[in-house]
Amino acid sequence: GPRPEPYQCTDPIGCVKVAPGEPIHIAYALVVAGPDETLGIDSRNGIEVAIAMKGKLLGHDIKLTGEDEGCSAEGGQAAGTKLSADPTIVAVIGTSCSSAARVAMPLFSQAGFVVVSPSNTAPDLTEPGNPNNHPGYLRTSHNDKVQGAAAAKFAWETLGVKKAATIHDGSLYAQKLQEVFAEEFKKLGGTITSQEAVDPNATDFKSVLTSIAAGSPDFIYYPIFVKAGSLITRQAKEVPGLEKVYLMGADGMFSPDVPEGAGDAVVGLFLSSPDLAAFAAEYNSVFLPKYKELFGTDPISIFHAHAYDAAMMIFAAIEKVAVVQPDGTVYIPRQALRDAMYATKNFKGLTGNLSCTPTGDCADPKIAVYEFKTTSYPPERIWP
Amino acid sequence: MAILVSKKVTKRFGGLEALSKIDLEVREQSIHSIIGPNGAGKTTFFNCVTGFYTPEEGEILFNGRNITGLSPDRVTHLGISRTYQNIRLFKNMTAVENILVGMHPHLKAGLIGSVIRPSWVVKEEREALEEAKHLLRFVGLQGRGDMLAKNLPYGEQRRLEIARALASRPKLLLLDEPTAGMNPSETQDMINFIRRLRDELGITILLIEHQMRVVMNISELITVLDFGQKIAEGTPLEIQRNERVIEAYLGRGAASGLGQVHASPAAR
Amino acid sequence: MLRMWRQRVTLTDLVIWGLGILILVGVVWGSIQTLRLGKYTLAIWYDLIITGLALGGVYALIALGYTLVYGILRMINFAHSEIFMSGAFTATFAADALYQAGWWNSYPVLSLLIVLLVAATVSATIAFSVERIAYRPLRYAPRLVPLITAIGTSFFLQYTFRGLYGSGQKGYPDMDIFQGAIVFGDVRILKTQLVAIVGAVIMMVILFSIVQYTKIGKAMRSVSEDKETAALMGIDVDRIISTTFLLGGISAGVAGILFLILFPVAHFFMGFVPGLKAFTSAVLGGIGNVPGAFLGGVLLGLLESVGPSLFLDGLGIPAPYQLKDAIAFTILVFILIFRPTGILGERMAQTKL
Amino acid sequence: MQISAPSFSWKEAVRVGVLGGAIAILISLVGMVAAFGERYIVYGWFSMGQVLFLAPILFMVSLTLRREKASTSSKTVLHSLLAGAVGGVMLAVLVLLGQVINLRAVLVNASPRLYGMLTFNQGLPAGPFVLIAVTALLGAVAGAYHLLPPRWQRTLSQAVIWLILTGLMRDLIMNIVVRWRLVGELFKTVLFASSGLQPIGAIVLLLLIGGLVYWRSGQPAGRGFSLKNQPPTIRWASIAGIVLIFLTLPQILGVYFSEILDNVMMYILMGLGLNIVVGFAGLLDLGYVAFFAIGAYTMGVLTSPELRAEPLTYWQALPFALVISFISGLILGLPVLKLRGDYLAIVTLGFGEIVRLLVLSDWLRPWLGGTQGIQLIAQPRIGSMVLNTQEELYYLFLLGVGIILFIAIRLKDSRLGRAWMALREDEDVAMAMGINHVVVKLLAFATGAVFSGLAGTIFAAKLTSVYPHSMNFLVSINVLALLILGGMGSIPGAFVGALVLIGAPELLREFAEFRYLVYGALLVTMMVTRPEGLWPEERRRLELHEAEEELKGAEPVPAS
Amino acid sequence: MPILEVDNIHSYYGHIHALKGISISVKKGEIVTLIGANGAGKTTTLRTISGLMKPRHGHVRLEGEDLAPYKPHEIVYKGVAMVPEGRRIFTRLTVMENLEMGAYTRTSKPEIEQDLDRVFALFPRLKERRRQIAGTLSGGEQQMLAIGRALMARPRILLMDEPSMGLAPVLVEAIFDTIQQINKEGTTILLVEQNALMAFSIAHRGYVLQTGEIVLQDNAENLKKNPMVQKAYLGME
Ligand SMILES: Nc1ncnc2c1ncn2[C@@H]1O[C@H](COP(=O)(O)OP(=O)(O)OP(=O)(O)O)[C@@H](O)[C@H]1O
Ligand SMILES: Nc1ncnc2c1ncn2[C@@H]1O[C@H](COP(=O)(O)OP(=O)(O)OP(=O)(O)O)[C@@H](O)[C@H]1O
Ligand SMILES: [Mg+2]
Ligand SMILES: [Mg+2]
Repeated sequence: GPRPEPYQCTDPIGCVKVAPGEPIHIAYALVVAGPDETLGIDSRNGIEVAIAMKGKLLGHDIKLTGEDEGCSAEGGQAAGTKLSADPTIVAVIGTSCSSAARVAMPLFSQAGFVVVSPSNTAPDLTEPGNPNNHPGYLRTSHNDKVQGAAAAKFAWETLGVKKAATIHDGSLYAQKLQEVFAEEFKKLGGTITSQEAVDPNATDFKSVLTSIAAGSPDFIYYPIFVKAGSLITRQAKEVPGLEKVYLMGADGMFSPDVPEGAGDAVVGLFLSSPDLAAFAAEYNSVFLPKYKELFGTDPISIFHAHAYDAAMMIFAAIEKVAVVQPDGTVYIPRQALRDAMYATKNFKGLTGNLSCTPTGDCADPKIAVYEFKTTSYPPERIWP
Repeated sequence: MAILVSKKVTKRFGGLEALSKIDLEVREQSIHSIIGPNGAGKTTFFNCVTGFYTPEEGEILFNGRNITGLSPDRVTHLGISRTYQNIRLFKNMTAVENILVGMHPHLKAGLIGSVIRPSWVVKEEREALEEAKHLLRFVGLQGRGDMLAKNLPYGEQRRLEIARALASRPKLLLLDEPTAGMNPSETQDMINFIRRLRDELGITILLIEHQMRVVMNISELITVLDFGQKIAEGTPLEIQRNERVIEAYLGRGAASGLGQVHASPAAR
Repeated sequence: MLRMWRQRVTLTDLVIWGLGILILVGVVWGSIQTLRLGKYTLAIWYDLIITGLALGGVYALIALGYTLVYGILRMINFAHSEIFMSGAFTATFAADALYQAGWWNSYPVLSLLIVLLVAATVSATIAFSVERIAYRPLRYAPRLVPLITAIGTSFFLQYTFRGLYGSGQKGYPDMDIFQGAIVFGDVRILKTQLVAIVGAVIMMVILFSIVQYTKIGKAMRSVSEDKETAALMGIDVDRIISTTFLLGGISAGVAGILFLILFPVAHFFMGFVPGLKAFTSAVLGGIGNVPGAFLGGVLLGLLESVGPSLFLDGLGIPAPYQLKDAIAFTILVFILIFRPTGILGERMAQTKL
Repeated sequence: MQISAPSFSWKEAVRVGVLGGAIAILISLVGMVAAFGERYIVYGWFSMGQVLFLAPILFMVSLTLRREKASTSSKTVLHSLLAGAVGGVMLAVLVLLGQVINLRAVLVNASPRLYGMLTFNQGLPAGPFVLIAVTALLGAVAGAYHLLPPRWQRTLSQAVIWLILTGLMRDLIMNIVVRWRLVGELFKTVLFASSGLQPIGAIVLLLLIGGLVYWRSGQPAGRGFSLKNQPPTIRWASIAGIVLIFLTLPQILGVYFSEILDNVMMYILMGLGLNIVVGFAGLLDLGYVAFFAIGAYTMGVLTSPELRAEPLTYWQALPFALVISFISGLILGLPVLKLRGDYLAIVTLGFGEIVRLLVLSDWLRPWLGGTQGIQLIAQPRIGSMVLNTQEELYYLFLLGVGIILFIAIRLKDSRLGRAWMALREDEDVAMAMGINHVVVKLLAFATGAVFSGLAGTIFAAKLTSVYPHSMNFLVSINVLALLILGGMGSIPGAFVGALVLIGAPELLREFAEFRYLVYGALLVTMMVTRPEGLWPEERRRLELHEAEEELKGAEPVPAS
Repeated sequence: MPILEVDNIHSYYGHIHALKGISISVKKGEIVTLIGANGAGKTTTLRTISGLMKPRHGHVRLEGEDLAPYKPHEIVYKGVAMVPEGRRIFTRLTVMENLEMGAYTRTSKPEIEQDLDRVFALFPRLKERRRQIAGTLSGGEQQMLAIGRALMARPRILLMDEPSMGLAPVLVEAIFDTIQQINKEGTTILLVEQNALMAFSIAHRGYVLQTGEIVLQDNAENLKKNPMVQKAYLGME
């Protein structure tokens, strides 16, 4: 037959060529080892679910490799250096932690990758003009500003509380969220009785809660992660003076492990999270069973759905921009892929209706608040 | 002239008075022995002199200077050096290194000097090494210098300990049972050796010993302690005849046996 | 007398004492400020103290394991925290099974015994094997070498359990008999807390009696000092050491259960922080000393619980509980300055010369 | 008296099989087998996952065989076959058990995927039998292998080990060779598949390495090459060669390996420092990360425009950082002067935690950045060039290591070094030798602190940011572990230890979440097999040989 | 048949060949002494007998039974006790507990009590200091404790490594009296001594060790008269 015209790559930052029989290579840079590993492993599981559900992409297998980023700057650098040396990688899902992203992103960006983070929340990463904002970076997780403000609004308007206390765990995520919350809450006219911090690996929070109780707040906001979050939820009920106080976390605690760890005390706990209303059905009926089938457990942390969405967004964008040759060879122009990613509109994800801003914030800006009415997961959506 | 004077030194451990009001004078260039039953407080006295223990009462003068309560390193700097009843060498260092550590007080290189190693440090190190080898030869350990101290046989460890003590160029050397675990012939060597220390190096020696052939042979003066008290003091002959000492310490047999040793040709 | 004192006291002593006094002044000043502010009512102080005691009880229990092993091998068994974790983690599965079967609240005592048995067996077995594989071959190696194998073992155990059970957390079912609180006037103590404190005391007394008064205990102390000579007495050194590890393992298992009663979640990393704290407690009390471990644990628990509120709050330091470990360690330094071998440590540092 | 080695009996075979099977089950249930199911060694043929569950059985069998004395050949093969089969049966039981009860409720990795892996995807009735057959066969092979002459044994084992390593390290090797176009293409098309080796490549490799080993083992045993025995020209040439290699290393290896090298060197820096504190002076320091943090944070505070209106440059800030590290060494040293052994360990550990907690705290956030860390830290400039890539920073590390190495070597054989060692051996006696333990100990702490602080400054510059999370306990543990692994008190040991403990795990990044598991197991294995360390400290010979001549004439009981 | 037979043993410390073919035999009821210079290998011999070191070649037999398969603590159960060189008492235990440890292999309470009385009769000083932590005893007191502790095992054969080291002359006499007394009561004794004169005065037979080899063996009387022994070990010229 007639020989096909060899594809000429005109993309300013190059193309990835995937020969027939070769897989399309996606990488992850998540924290998958060490004390913070549940965060990253859960996200990676989310990606694997996406790959399993997708099957083949443009007739090619999808290959997932990756690196531990250790939830630290140095880990980010190691992972960034290693991955950016591999030209077959099309896109990276990661990082788990903002500190790693700040160091790894310049390397990824330089290598021409598309990077989608399921869990970075630090505002600077997508702030236009900020030195930490790099081309190719997107995220399906929330910018802290959105969620913290929403929580403040909910507390002030819906619950009508006047005095609030916050707790963070020393992570960038929690520290920023509670800071935004506190600012917003004060702006609305509320009082912050105390802003405490705890060690995420500690188990006894009764003393800190007792000390918080001394300021007699009506509301405690602790946008932290599952382990400490569930223990705080539980122990707050045991501290005199806090029995009636409203408790609220953020999407960092949106996990079945929270009722597992908190027991009956979880009833009444509020969580802010992206509005799952439209998609929760699919999450429960399709995603969770697949997850359980593949990994034998329920999700162990919270950003699996974000990672799933990140992967699916990438697949969709690849399908959109890839040039498929008659022999099955696929060319993926890198800049075009980036553009396609940034142009994502109304993508139906598990975490909402995703549309990306030009600087890469793709999360659904609608925040909802959920409440555990019983000890069963997931909680009920009650606001707005 | 007395090089070491102790005035009413008292040391207590809980209820036990290990030393009570000990008065002692060690004459310069003499060999002075302390004997006494086990637990009499001899080692405790050494520990008080060298600064390991601070006596509750009394004072200790060295060359007229009050050294009561000085820390051990300062006492050493003043010129007192010692050996231990249970050998305490730096086990994982070689023999030469043990001696070099002993020279610590009169070497000068500090942190900067050690790193930059100017010519005076190089010279100092070279001379120290020479002196160490000399000391090894002096105690009969030539050729053993690069062995780890812990691998030396017992007797050689004893001698190495003395060499290490000598390395600090002491004016007063305290020997705590230097011949323990030696057979009579080795003991004889040690006797000669101690004499040489005094005669050739001019070091004053304060000695704790249980072997009477050593004590009676070389001491100019003997102090006897019992239950922390000084019960007698005098020349070897006086002590041998002292009823109280015989009773508490020498025992009848040994006292008579002593004559035998004296009569032996080894004694001078 | 005065002159003697002057000769003995060096510049460094002065600096160290100065440091001690500085810490003391900081602590006292902070406390005064806090108390003057009056933010905390008496009831709150009681609460903090009780919380501290319960937490301290758990620390103390884990610390006992450290101290036992230290006492005999003069080594810090870094893997002990993982032995604690293994018992606790396994217990959650047993407890869950019992809960599913409906026994948990209908036969609470029996269930508790079963869970205790499971936890103690698992942790004792692991403790025993760890000694056999990672420590015994190194019995005559330099002191720091087994420390490193202990660290290696610790990683290995952590990640083995992670691999086996997954890295999520596992809840431990509440038991009805431990629900609720006992109130004496202003003092309110949760039953779970009471169980932790009493459990720790009982365990401490048992272990202390074993070490101090039984033949095995004396053999343990002999072995600790001089293995060769102990063997010359007819003591089977290997067996005594294994026994010690078994005891340590059992106490870790019990600690695991008490821990779960207080903080009912288990995960593979749960051993690390309590382990570190317990190790600190053991040292604080005088490592190698059983009552010392207990005292150290309780003191540390109290410091962590009461310290930040008492010392820092009044000084206007934000988020004082973030610094609770810093306080604990500062006080530790303070105590060790004046008692270099811990509160109840042997004053035998003066070895015979 | 010889204790006869237990001969390999039926009972022993079963015991070995059970043990091997148990290890294989553990590895399977921990999740490694399934996770590496797609990591091919030889593409389409066998994967790392299979190696992981077959190797323990094979290993146990051959380990026992090696200890065995006399036995007839057929019996050996038969016994090892049995041992292998027993191991296989244990795994098969696991598979079958998994069909009957839901093991997964407790053991998350008992997945259908694992069962598939274990049964070579042969489905249920056949699978377990295939498994047992394979393990039995492997056992028999191990037995037969044992009967081979040593030369063939070596050939076979080395070829297989290298095959597995090459297959496993595919990505790393490609990472280096892609930059040499031709070789890269060749490797990519002939040797490697998209995962692991091409079957043809594997056969070629097997023959190549096998042949090489076979040929080498036929050569007369070459004497070890020692620099000391060479004439000066060769000696200098070799040293120059080594220096040259060190200088060009980043160019040869590329950016990723430079990153690894940078990390290794950073740990060497800290290792040399801690070696002074722990190795020389015997002061067990578990909070060594504190000084690293102090160095890094001083650099951050002084050079980041986030915290200062007029930030300093790297070189301007460096002396401050070092001086502050030195002072903090003294500050830690003072209160712990009287403490010994493990009391010291816990206080230093506490010091490390205090420093971490302080930099993390909200209290000091206005000055130290708190959780958010410090960013935009200056990188060193030389002239107009900014050292900012991993390759360039390598030279900064190299310079640092060079200087520190010189200092460490000089200190070791000095008056101060001896004083440290004396203190380590016996503190009371050292004092009685006139050593001022206060000064000497403080110097040890402070010198160690400076080395670590230096490492911290380069670390900060390398990342241009510091976070409290980087300053955790694990760093201290790592440094201590590398020292002891290398050989306590030994300077070359610090290099070897860092290479093995920091470098090798970087290469094992493949193992991702199993990294710590493997790390822990290796740490135990290495220490148990070589407790003195990989490169133990050697005592310098000072008296030299002249004296040994004298000794020959000396009496066994030398009299003075 | 000798109760204890050491048959051509070779022992090593790493590469150091410390014993080069030592053979000793001790008959029931004897006191046999081992003398030799520092480093001759006396201690090594005793350590090899008690199982603390395993010989690379040769055998140690107790009443004909080879001790090779036994661990040190099992050898104690067979009736071999040792007073180790340098005392090696348990410094953190009390005097009383040290003595109890000596009787670790024994079960009969009254017998232990009886032996305790015997030890206290022998060393009244120990009785005074029953409750004291052993580490704070003086050197000599520690030596008494070490001997007392070994006696508490009521051994059939007692190995003593320089029991008179560091003791006051009165005590040395007493110790040697005690040794004889113990022996008369039926305990066989293998005694390593530096105080050769004293040793010969109570021993039946003796061996002379030099750099890991036996160079002389004879009955005590003859050894005492041997010129070589006189010169090297008795300090006579
Ligand atoms: N650190 C201490 N704590 C308590 N008691 C002690 C201490 N050191 C020594 N003693 C006691 O003080 C007394 C004197 O002991 P010292 O060691 O000085 O005796 P000595 O004369 O050297 O005896 P020996 O000749 O046996 O060595 C002894 O009874 C001993 O038990
Ligand atoms: N732990 C050891 N390591 C290496 N060599 C040793 C060790 N112990 C003893 N030796 C060597 O073995 C030889 C015999 O030593 P041993 O202790 O048996 O002598 P000894 O006759 O008991 O001497 P002493 O009278 O000094 O006690 C000596 O050369 C000694 O250096
Ligand atoms: Mg004494
Ligand atoms: Mg000896």
